[in-house]
Amino acid sequence: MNKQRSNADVANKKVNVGAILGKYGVYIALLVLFVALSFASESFLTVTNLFNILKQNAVYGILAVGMTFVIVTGGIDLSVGAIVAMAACFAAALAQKGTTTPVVIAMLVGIVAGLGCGAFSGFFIAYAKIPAFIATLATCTIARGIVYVFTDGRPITGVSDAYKYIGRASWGVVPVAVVIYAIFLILGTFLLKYTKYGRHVFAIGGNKKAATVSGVNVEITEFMVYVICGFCAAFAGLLLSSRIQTGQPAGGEGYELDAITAAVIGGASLSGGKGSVFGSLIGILVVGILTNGLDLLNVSSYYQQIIKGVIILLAVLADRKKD
Amino acid sequence: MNKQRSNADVANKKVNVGAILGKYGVYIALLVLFVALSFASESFLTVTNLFNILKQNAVYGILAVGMTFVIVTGGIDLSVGAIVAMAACFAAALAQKGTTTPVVIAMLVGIVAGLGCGAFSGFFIAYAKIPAFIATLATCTIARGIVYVFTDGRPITGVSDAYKYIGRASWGVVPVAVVIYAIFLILGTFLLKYTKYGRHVFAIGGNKKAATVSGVNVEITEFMVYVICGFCAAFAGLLLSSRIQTGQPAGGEGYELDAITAAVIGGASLSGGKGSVFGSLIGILVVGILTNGLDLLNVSSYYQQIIKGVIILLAVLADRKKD
Amino acid sequence: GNSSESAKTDDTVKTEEKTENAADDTVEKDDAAKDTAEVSSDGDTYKIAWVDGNLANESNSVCTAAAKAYAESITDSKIEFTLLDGEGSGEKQVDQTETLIAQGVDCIMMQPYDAAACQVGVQACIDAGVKVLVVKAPIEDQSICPFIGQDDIVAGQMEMDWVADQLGEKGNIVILEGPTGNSAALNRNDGITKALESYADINVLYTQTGNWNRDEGMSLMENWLQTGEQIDAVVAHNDEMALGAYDAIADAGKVGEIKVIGIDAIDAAKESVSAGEMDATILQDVEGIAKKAVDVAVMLCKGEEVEDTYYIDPVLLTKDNIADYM
Amino acid sequence: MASECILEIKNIKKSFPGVKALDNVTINLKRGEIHALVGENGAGKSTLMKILAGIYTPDEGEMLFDGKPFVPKKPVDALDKGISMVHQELDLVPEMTVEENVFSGREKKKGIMVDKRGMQKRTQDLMDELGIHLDPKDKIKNLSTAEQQMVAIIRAIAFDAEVIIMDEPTSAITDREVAKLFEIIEKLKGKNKSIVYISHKMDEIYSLTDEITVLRDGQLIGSVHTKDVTPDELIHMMVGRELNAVFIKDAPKSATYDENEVVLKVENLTRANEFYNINFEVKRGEILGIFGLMGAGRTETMETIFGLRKADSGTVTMRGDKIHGVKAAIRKGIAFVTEDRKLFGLNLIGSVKDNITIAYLKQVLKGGFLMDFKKEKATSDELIERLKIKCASRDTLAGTLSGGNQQKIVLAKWFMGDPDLLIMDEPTRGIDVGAKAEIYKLMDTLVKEGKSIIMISSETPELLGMSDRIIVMHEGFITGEASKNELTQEELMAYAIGETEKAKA
Ligand SMILES: Nc1ncnc2c1ncn2[C@@H]1O[C@H](COP(=O)(O)OP(=O)(O)OP(=O)(O)O)[C@@H](O)[C@H]1O
Ligand SMILES: Nc1ncnc2c1ncn2[C@@H]1O[C@H](COP(=O)(O)OP(=O)(O)OP(=O)(O)O)[C@@H](O)[C@H]1O
Ligand SMILES: [Mg+2]
Ligand SMILES: [Mg+2]
Repeated sequence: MNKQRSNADVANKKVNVGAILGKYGVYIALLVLFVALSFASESFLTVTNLFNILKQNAVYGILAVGMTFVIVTGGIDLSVGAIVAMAACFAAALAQKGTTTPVVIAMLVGIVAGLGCGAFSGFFIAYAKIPAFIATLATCTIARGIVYVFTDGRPITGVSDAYKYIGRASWGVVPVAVVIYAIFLILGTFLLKYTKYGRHVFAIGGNKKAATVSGVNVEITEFMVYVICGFCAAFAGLLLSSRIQTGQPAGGEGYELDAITAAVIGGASLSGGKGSVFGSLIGILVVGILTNGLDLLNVSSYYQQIIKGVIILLAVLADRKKD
Repeated sequence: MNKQRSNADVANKKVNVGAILGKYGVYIALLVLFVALSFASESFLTVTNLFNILKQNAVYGILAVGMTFVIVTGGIDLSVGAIVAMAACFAAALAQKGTTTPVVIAMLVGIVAGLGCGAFSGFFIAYAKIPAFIATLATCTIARGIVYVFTDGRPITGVSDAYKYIGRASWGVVPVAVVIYAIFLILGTFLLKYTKYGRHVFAIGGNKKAATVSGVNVEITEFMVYVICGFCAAFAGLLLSSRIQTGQPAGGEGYELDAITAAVIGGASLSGGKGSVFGSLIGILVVGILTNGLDLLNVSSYYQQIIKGVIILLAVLADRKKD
Repeated sequence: GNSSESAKTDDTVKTEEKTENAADDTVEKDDAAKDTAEVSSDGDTYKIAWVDGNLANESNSVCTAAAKAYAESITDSKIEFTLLDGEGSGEKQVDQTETLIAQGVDCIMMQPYDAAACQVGVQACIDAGVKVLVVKAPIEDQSICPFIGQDDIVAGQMEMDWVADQLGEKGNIVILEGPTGNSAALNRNDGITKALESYADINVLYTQTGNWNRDEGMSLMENWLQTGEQIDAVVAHNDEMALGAYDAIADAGKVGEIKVIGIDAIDAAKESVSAGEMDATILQDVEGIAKKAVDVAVMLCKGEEVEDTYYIDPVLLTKDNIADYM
Repeated sequence: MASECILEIKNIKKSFPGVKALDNVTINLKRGEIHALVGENGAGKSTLMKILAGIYTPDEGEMLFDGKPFVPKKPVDALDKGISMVHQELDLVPEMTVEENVFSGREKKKGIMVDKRGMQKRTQDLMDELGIHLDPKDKIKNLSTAEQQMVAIIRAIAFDAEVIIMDEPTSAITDREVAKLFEIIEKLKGKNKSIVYISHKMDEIYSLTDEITVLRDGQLIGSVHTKDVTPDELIHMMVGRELNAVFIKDAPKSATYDENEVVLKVENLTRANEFYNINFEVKRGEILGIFGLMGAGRTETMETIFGLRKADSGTVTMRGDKIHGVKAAIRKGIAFVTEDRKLFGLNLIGSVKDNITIAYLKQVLKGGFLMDFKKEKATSDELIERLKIKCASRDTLAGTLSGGNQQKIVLAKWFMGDPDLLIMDEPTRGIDVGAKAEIYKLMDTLVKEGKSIIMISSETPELLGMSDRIIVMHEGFITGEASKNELTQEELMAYAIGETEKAKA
């Protein structure tokens, strides 16, 4: 019901406040958080720390970009954590010190693995009409199993120095990882907002049947969304493994929840048809800044959990005057 | 689109097979699994082992009963794992050897904690209109944080002998835990299928707006669903802690996914309006029997994951000719 | 997540007491052993099963692989070796134990993910007359069956003592903890805490869980480093987190200013120590543990007398002795 | 004693962000009265009724029920007072059965269980009374739009309501059901119940109602006795200007009509249980009408032609090319205005603009995949203007528009493509008198440009007025075909109920 209009010449003022809160709730929450932490901890508001936050969250951020596409179609992808591990392990295994395989090839193999997983989920969801939850959960277990078989449960170390570049290098104060994340944000926004494909993604998320009738190729659109998400997850995996110079078979566990949370805090609706790539950045920042701040304030991890739960609730609460 | 009429006098046989598969897919999958495992492993088809499977899955089963209610409304509850831990730790702390607190009181405290968590989520979802995913995720982190603070991260052991009853005792060959699970199944089915409340649960899951308009109290119905789920989770927590005679602060992690998977394999739709308590039993059995069988066949856990993923996909595939 | 989860609840003195207490039970156990031996073994075939806490853990995966290889290499009796994975859940391990009992194995080697839950699994074995032993980390009340493994409290103490020694018993440290509620993490932490009691001038600036993960260890260290506070050493509950912390230190250009120590002596950590990066790690001889465990299991199957506790001592590895362990 | 007026609505105001939906509206509803509420699309009729039903709360104003203040906060409050409503947008639960929907929220109990059998029986009785043949155990999702509308009507009359609000209850059903419905309404009136009846169909208003209230742009224009006002006067009150209400096509056949140029050819199309052996052709410049009773299979046939359903056998050829699949159909120049706008027509959480352009995005692209926002805005603004869609802006969410305006979006979407063949299934559902004329004019323009139209309609005047030729379907078979001058309303009906077929046999 009470959906609000964006360009309203609002009649009474009470509604106005509500509308602003509704529209900018998360941003306001983010701002409050930011200011509060700047006062609470001296170390928070420094250039290093801010880039630090971005760098540490680039992996989640890239996942959230892909996840946003999936969520806008009304889907969900629980396999991204496993894809992270798969891409990381495959690439790390190929990018060993002393081998002749160029790092780029190793990374490409990781990416292809991610695309493959995404296509696998996408096929079952778009063509076999299996609920996304189940299909991606299955992809998750299968991918994780394959990684364990491949690595025999042991981390893959000994990667070449070149492999460390994307995760560890910096251009001046700006970490390469942050630049990569920025590229994902820009490309993601572009694809979702400015292209025909993006329109189709929103259309099938809003009403799949109506989209079909309007001639949208629902199957391909839906399929591609999981491929995109798989791509992002694989790239996130490369970044992660480059950062820690290891392919961790158990890595990335639970990252799906972080990515989904970021997208939803950023305004995406799990019932589809709503969401933005930029919003996912806001979601990432809310959680990332909070974690960083609480770490700097040396809050025990027990209490951190309680505080994080409450703040996420408040951030979304401020945002959800609408539905 | 291609909706099939249930009462169609189907003209051609091909459709008929599809319809049967569609209607009984999971059951057939379960049967196939059962027969295959009976042949593959001698130890599988014994009374002890079958009760064993039920007993081991009673905890997940009870969670899935509660989860079914939530899913039928179109919601999701990610906090059940944390509630399991909370109820377990609170009750175990009170039911220490040598204290005078009766075990029943200790368990009641655990249950109340679960109801509280459910009410907390329910409030934010039903009244503050926060997406269930976020609200229950927040409840999850908060509850888990509280449990860690309460236990200081250490398991609570030394529970009295009486506390062990529900989780470990047997009536003849029938474990008490299985009887309890059966009671949950019966009560759950009754509530969901034969009462006014159950109808309202389906109504709000099927079309919330229509339900509101026809006078269903959407808020209370939705609120109560999380309370029910919290209740089930708390009870599952008691059963778990009684079974392992410990309150584990980190216990129950990831159980929400198992519960959701069971409900969905059993035919519940995450977009709401569909699902049954009995179906969740089927889901529990598919996963439980599979795990048990693979363990008996001594399949390496890495390959188990791959196989499980594939089988879950096939089970649901057989079931989803419809949507 | 990665680390070994070996632990022992009590210190050595207590264990000796237990040994005596447990003596009475031995007779009973032997009877049970004979019963099962009669039922299940035709000739010299023994079904032994390893119930692992979490095979996604490197140390465990190495340990079980060693156990399996060793069991297969035994020739004087035929061993059927089953390996199950609790996937990081004590309850699952209990389930699996029950399944194994139903299947009629001769001996179960329990590698507990959590001490309390696995207590129940071990008890179930004893109740059903199945031989059982515990590997790597003890269960809650370890007096009821034999234990083969390392003492995590000692490991924690050893790492803290070494750091204190390096710092001249004074300075600021940060601690990277294992996952909340994990037995190994709890025991290592207890060891560290106990050691710290004797160093009044060592100040714990930050302590936070890195969940055994290298990236979480790195992120935490990055955060702490850029506060500008003086940090003299990182004491990590495992090597992965220590390696992550080292990377953060390297990125911050502070190599050499901060001591880094971990536990487990995983390959990457050994390499790091030998390359002069990380300062030290503590070796858990998981392969030794694995072999010992299989030996004891076979002895139990044969109804032979076994000891209550077999400790494989942790070894401190630094640049000085690392070469011997590569 | 009870007051003469069961309901008094006084000075109600209601604003939505950007729109003043109701401004100072006052209406009195007497006992035993059938009160029409009329006005253009977006005039505020549904909003006012939703306020009565407790779905919206008014910004200002008061209501009296039976002389006592009535402040419904939730739908239950209104239902408890005995106010029930047939909603314009069919609000049923698709996964639930007819009986479950009828009794939703007001389930009968037997002990602590629901009295399923009792409710099924009551549902069956009501359906018998209305002359519809459904099983109370049928799921709503398996029913046609018309059948769903009947269920919604049953739900409103199933309980002994004092006031029944019917918001365009006949928009999807055929004359036969309308007649049944009117009988029931009269019966209710006889029991001194009051009815608020919203409709855009003049004949219904005149044959049924006692009193008419007219709204325009949220303002009350006035209340009059039905017998005191002529249709022209009434239309004038609604639109505020003179209007040639009934659009008459200039010529029987458009100048571009070419009998020899077949645009669409359907041969032996069959889908078991839905329709059999459908054969017909659509010529260039022709408007082909399709008539039939509820459940005759018209919608299914068209959905199959458009590629939404797969035929068991038979072929569909468009200008000589076989088509299968929606995309191919659209590429070949076919467009399809669906019957159920909410389910198949619109993305309710998308903007008006997004909804209009989705089917022909390629027209507003640059470089093949990049959105040309400027062009998109211009195109959608032009269509909003052409169809007079009442919305605050092109960025308004489609779901917040009035029913008739939502229907116009669906039309706009397909007009944008300038299709060669436009299939329209109940195209004027919920559209007001003035806008109807506009739409007829647009259809006329299309055929004049040499395009063709298939029009399904249950409104005989519209069908007879617009079509060049009419096909009649009965239970999945084509039972008659004639050019429109050869047909009377009665003959049409005779074909539709299958009598002629029997005669032939
Ligand atoms: N929930 C809402 N949010 C915003 N605007 C709304 C909402 N509901 C209605 N409106 C606006 O209020 C006005 C009146 O709409 P209403 O549905 O009452 O019209 P109506 O008279 O029923 O028209 P129709 O004949 O097309 O059904 C319209 O401009 C509509 O866009
Ligand atoms: N989605 C569906 N699934 C199953 N059966 C359906 C479905 N839609 C319609 N039907 C059934 O098919 C038959 C034909 O319906 P259809 O909608 O084609 O009729 P129609 O001629 O268009 O008439 P109207 O639209 O006025 O009801 C009806 O009996 C209806 O119950
Ligand atoms: Mg209306
Ligand atoms: Mg129709």
